[in-house]
Amino acid sequence: MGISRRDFCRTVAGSAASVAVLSMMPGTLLAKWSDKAFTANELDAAIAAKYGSQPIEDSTAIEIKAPEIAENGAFVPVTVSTTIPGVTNLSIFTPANFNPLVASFDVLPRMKPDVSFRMRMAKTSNVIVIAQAGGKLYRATREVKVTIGGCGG
Amino acid sequence: MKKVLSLLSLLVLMPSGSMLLAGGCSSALIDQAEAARKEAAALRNEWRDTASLIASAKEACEQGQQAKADELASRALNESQQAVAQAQFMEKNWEMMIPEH
Amino acid sequence: MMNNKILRRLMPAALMVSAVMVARPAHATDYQKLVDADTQAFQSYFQKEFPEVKLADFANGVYALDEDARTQWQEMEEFPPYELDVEAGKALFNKPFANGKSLASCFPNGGAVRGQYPYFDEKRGEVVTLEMAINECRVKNGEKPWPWQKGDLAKVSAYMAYISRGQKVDVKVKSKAAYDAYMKGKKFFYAKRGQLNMSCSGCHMEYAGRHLRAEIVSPALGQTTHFPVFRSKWGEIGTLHRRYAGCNKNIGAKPFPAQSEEYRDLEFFQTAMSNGLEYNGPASRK
Amino acid sequence: MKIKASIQNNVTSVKMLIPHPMETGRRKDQSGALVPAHFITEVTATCGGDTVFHAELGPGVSKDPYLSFQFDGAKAGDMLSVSWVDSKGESGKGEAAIAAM
Repeated sequence: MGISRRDFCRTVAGSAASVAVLSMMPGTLLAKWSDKAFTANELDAAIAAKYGSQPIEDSTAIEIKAPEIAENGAFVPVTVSTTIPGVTNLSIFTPANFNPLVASFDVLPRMKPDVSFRMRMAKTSNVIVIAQAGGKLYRATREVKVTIGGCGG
Repeated sequence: MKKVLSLLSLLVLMPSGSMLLAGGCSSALIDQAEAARKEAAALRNEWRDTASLIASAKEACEQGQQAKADELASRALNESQQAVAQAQFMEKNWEMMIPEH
Repeated sequence: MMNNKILRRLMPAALMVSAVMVARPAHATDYQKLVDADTQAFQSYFQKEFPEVKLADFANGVYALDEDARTQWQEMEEFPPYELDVEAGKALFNKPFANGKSLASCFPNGGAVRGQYPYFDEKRGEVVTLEMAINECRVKNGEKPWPWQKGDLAKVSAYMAYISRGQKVDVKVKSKAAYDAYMKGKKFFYAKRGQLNMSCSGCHMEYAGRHLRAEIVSPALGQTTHFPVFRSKWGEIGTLHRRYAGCNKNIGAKPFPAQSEEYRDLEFFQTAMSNGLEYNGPASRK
Repeated sequence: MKIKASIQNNVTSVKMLIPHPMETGRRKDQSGALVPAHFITEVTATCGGDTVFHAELGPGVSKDPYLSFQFDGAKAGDMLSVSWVDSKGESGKGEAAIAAM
């Protein structure tokens, strides 16, 4: 279980580097953030803002790995992967959150459609993943129960 | 939060004499509850809400809500007495609480 | 309810207890032997309760007992959130004080000394914890002590635990004074307190591995090996005594201050009960 | 930030932890005032001149975001660069050499 410090990769996070990045960072990157989708309060509105209104097909080719009962809603580990060919985007939604869109991953040419992260869940709800491939949308759903922490330490 | 806590403890620590001067409030029940709370604290077994119950009782008393003050104070007194009894009982019997398989 | 429980246990326990109390050896008491016997009984309680769990795995807390929770925890441990705290703790450990010294100048072995704490300081006549030693080093060098429950102190403690991983828990009780502190901790652990009339042992021995509402209660064995912990509920790293205070509050008892004699004695006792396990902190918990 | 990148069977696995409060804008501080929203909006990773990862995040991502992904076509020793920007226009950057497994 012990992770040797030697395994940690060298990281550079100097302030000079940050400044350099800020000036290099094209304004378009900031503008590109899907603000309408992220600020939508309803699931359907968030999906429509992200992808436009079009039919969504349920798919078993999307796998959502998430706990049945989350230990804590502040840190719910989620892994999303798919075998749908030509997938270009994977987005994760949860309708019970104030803003249902949680994160959106572009699946770039060299990247595998397989990502993990930790998300917040306000309460027991579904985790909904939409995969975009060849202009079509696919969906998978998984329920995660959220309880409140107390005596588990 | 810290401010609230220190305010509470100030209220609790304030002797009833000065309360009399300050608010013209006196309650034997509150004094009794406070004495019992101190006894529990001396036995290192004060319960969580006793001090705040007493503080609320004093506040109600100051505002002339005698019935409410008495109700809160008797709850605090009851808690403190239970805490004292619990501590005394555990002092003698704690080793019997060791679970066996 | 209190009476029922006592009646159930009164007879055999009372006899055993008085036998121990009465049997005074002619030569000086071997306190370590008394403690070792307690440790053995304590650990065998858990091994009988959970025959499928390896002794060493109790250091992993509730995750030794529950598969679904373990999977989530392992996913957290893939890149545990406390790694940022360990990194910050390392910087703080080596950061010079105003006088040019640093925490590093107070601790041997580069700070990999988790296994030496807590210990009973015979001269001072009290239990010294790692967190206490860290703050005492600061004060000795003219710095202000850090708050006890979280923040910088917890981060340094996390760093020191991290570089000490694998050290064996080996609490020594060599004197009457040390044994007194140990017994105070033991009493604290088993005595019921608070509005709910609950004890550490009532939950973390008798209810370990079972559900308390939606929670699975962690076993007392190994609890002290993995602190400080990044608790999802806190959203940050915190110390063992912060957790003690939280537990006391939960059962309706007024918590003691972090590093109070009560909590240090409790840590001393509880850690002795995990003698032989390995230190594996810091850890992530829910 | 902390980045771990390792390669096995020509697939590079990247895991990162970015220290960031990820304030949702809906949390209240101790005085009851709303803490303004402040969260990472985009994370980009490049390797050998190619963008190999691009994610948009919202406030639903946990504090100190953890992200993990995999990509092809790198070799041990290659540098992986990660940069992020947040809702206040602040940014950060990190680098790691890809380690052989």
